[in-house]
Amino acid sequence: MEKGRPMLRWVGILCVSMAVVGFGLNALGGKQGSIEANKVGADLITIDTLTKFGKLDYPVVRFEHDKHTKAVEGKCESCHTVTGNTVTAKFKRQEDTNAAEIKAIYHDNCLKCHNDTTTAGKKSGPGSEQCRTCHAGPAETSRTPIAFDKSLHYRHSSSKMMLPAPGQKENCSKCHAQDKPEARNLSFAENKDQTHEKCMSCHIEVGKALQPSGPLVCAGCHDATVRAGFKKVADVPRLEAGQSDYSLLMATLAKPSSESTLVKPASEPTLVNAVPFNHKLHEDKNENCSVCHHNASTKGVIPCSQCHTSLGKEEGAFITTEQAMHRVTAQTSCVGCHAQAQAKPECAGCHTFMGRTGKNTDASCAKCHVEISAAPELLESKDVRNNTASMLMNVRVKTDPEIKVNEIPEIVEISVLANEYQAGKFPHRKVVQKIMEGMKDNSMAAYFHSDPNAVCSGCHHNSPASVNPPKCVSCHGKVADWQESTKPDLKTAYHQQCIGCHSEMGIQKPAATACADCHAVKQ
Amino acid sequence: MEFMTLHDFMFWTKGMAYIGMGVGLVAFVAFWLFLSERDEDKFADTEEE
Amino acid sequence: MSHHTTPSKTLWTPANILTAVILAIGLILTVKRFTMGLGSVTNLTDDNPWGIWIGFDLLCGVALAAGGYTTSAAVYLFGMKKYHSAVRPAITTAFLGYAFVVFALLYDLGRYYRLPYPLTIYPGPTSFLFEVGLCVALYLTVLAIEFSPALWETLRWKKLRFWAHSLTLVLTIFGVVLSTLHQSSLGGLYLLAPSKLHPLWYSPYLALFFFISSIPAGLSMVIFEGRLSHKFLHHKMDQTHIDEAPGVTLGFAKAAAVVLFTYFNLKWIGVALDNNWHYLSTGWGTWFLVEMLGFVLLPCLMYAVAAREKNQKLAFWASIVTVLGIVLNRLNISLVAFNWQLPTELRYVPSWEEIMITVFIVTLEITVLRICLNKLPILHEHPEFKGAH
Amino acid sequence: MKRRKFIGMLAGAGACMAASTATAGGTHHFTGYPESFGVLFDSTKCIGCRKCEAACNKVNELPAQPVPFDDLTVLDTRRRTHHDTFTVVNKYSVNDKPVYRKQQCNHCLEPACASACFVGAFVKDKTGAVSHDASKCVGCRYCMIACPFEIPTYEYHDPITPRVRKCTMCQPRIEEGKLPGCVEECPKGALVFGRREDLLNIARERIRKHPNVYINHIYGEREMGGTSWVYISGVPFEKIGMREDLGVTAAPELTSGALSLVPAIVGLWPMFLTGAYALTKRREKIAEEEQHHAVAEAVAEAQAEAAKKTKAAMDKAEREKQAAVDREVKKALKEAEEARLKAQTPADPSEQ
Repeated sequence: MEKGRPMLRWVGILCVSMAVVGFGLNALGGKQGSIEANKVGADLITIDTLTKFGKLDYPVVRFEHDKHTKAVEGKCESCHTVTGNTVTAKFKRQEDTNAAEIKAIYHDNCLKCHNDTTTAGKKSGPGSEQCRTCHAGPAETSRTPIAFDKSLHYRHSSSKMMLPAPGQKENCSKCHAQDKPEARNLSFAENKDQTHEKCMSCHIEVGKALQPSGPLVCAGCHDATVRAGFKKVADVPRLEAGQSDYSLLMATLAKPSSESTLVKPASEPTLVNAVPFNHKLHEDKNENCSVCHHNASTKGVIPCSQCHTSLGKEEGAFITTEQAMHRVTAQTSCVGCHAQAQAKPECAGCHTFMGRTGKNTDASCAKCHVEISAAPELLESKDVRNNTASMLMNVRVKTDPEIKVNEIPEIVEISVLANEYQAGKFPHRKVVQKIMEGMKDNSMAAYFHSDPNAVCSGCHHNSPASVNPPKCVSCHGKVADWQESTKPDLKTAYHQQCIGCHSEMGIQKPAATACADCHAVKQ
Repeated sequence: MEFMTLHDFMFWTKGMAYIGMGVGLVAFVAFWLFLSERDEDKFADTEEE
Repeated sequence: MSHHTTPSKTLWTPANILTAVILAIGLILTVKRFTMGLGSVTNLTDDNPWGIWIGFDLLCGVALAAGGYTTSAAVYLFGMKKYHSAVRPAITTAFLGYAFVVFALLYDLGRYYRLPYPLTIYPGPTSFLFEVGLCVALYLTVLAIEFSPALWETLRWKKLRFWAHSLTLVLTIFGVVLSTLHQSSLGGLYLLAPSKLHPLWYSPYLALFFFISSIPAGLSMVIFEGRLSHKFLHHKMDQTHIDEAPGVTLGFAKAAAVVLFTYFNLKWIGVALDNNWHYLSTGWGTWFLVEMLGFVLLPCLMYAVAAREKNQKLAFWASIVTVLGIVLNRLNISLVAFNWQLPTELRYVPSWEEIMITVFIVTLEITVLRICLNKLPILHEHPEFKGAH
Repeated sequence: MKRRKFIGMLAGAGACMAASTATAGGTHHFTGYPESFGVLFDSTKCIGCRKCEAACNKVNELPAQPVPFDDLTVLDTRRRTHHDTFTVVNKYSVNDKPVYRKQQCNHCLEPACASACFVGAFVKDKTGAVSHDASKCVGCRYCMIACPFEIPTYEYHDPITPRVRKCTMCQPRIEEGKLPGCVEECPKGALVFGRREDLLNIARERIRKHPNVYINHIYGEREMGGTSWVYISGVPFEKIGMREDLGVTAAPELTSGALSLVPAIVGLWPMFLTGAYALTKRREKIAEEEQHHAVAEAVAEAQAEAAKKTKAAMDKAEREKQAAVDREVKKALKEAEEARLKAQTPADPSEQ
């Protein structure tokens, strides 16, 4: 057995090395967690508090809130500090002090509870050795932010649990840092934690009073399907915050002075470029003030131009007035918001095809921008401006463009390409009527399509709108030519128009691939 | 010689390299023979001993 | 090697009968493959164009035939005369190994009859496969000449025998050069498929890994075969072979230990260079560790102990583990970890016919080897040429 | 001894590490054929009508398919190219909306298949097409291993003349000034044929004009060093079965480093090995000489010893001879004396 002993020694060493490697893996590995990101309900929270203290040595924690709420029988205090009726959003602490401390707080409390539960013989979460069961990296959840729309706001403000403080008539201060709407300070909370503390504390309190109260589980607010079930108040009274119905948006004007180029003596009236704006209308059309007055929740309601100056400044993230009004990708800009509206099926048929950047022609600018004489009083008094705006708005044509039905060709036979398929019979009038119908009593559509042939140019594009536009074939060649690769050939053009429009407008029949439904197969 | 793609370039250069290798190997043997021709105890590519 | 090659009067030993059966089936399948196409016998698909005929017959075949260049280099270049008796068996197995690799290749190639194309009329120098083809062809020739003396001796063609022998040195050097190149190039083949080969196995060092691992593979085969022939062909061996055998085994064991150790370290550097650590905690990682610890580190230590304690038996077992390890590695790269992202139903599993043909080829090789060892002066010196090398 | 071999090996390894970083062209930079053609596929326009498949089948005179091309049920199963279908359209459901994706050879600017082929059967043509010459093909199927898009396919059923088959981008038609079959037949403009540069601009323009429709990525602009077919889509490409983890390294660059080592090895190994051999030889020689020397000395000593012995013997013999001579001389003298005395006595007694 002389030979055996050293052999054993070696095997021992091997085993140890294997063990070491095996142990090391837990620390090294774990990327596959993020490889398949599993989608879970609205209550799946990612605990990433430590990220603001620097690089993490483990992936962030996935935490299912509902599961834990259930485990502690809905006793918030078992995880959150509850003082009186206010609940702290943070776990077992008031504020984030430093990484080490927070880490300790989480590890000690989580693991302790898990261990206790296990020793109590109940099913429980992972212990100290299964790091990556909790540290599983970010996960995709179905959670979506809740938009506090007018209806919701009304239901809260009009709630009998929200009566104004004795001796006061307004109850804004129940939630907002203000007493009167005129204060126009919408600030509700600084951050997520504050928001949750405010909402939940109140919901709990009301709940304790055995009154119908707001949701306490994540899904209650953050699940789209649940929100869809919310009671909607049909006509919410306008929220009076001293705002004017009409306002005249103008580039900030220099005060009248000798060297001012903009304003000349009244003798020769100078024209300024202004946009009359119907504030009241937009209030109706939008969910709440914050849609346009974004950041209102923290900064209060302030004019756009305060942050978005003509040159841009830091408060406005260096977004100039021009961009703030016209950036098409922005939700809060005029053009962006109108573009959103074009995404509605009734509009998308034509507008998706036209693209979002639009045609920057004078005509399209003139839809909003008007040149008015910069009379001094206009510059001085706000009321004058507002009145001018209202006047300008009210002279605008907002009637649906009248197209005489009998002038619309009823059937257009498209035979120019007929080969393996017969000529297609295109129900032209039916299509136009369908489109018109989509724009019915929609003031925006009515205004922006007010030019009689505007609608036609949805299909008869790139040529001056007229009652009898040129034929498609006059631009689109019958045979494809790669040198014209930006311009589709005739067949492609037709199919793109018809099928594109149908799919955008969500018209199921005829299906895009049901060739014979539009043009019968030649026998 | 004009090459449009890296592949063409490699096709040519690597081909050249292979030819070079062949020549090099043969040359090396010849050179070795030349080098060790006069050694009294032949280092040459004859069998040992 | 077949297990009862004792000199039996009758040919009807179980081994021979088994061999005969396998060969018979093999021949039938051969006919099928060459008349009804690859598809008729293989499970190859458009997703998995290379099966075990490449993964095992080619990759493993070449790796395990590395004994030829390692041994001859050790003896002729590094002057380990005391291992001289190991050269001929090693060369023989290497020669047959390569011969049958090429033979197996004919089965796998769609147009086998065009095999000479790359080396003659249509060279494609950008391809590592061209590299492999060129070197294998040349090396096969080299081996043939190195092996031929055994033949000339039996035929007593003295002139040829001495001519062939006079080339020993240059052939050995060529052998090492060519082996280095095509052993590594086999790994180089997979450099082109980083998106298909699992990151743990893919590395810019692939070529280097294949070359280095081929050395212990070759040495292990020599040890392995040496021991077997010692057991079963004892009567064929002359005193020199019998006396030198232990020295060969232990010397090679030591060498193999060193190289395996290097290989083990380099593999980890490979992982480090691409920062693939996180994969180690996946299922693939476990499999990789099995290969690395169980089939590289373990045999390495076994060899080390064997060399330290002059324990031939252990060395023999180590050689088996090493050989298995090399086979595992080659199969991992060519089949297991290749196309790892494909859904299971699209992964490749060899058909029984493919396996059968592989078995057939291996059996054929062993049979030929047996005949050579029995009929040719390989395990013993030819009486008329004693000490003539 | 082994150790030296091992050192040699490390040297080789060192060389590998050094050169594996070297790029093939050095300072050379290749931008592909100028004005080469390509096709832009716009997945937002594709309606999955399989007209392109039908056209491809027709212009390439491929065998008739079991399922007719107007049967769209096949779209529900995942399909790939085969020896008798150079292009397939697959349907993917992304957020419950069908998205279609056409699959065919992407005609890489630096084709992996060409770089893999050991008979140079693949050629990147100035038209942009990557063509395969079956008359050279040996059937090793390495191209299929190499292709990151899994495009080349094989006629496994053919025992004698199996071919590698793939989309040709209709190179012959292009040379006649016609469009590729699939592009010509596409009713929806999902396929646009043109100079690759123009196509990239069209793609960028569409993305710019429809920021809400497209994701901002032109697939094939840089993937695997760029492809002649480029793609834009409304959904992330990996959601429609296009791998986004291929990287932007052109295939030849993957092997050029290692390939450039081959000559290095051919150059270095003989040097190392003959060196090793020479050292071995020298060592043996020295050993030999030492042996000779030892033997010589031993012999010399033996001789000296022998010489001494003989000398001693001779001296002894000499001495004995001398002694014998002396003895004889003395004896003779003695006798002579006695004789003289005897003669004197008789003459002296009468006189008395």
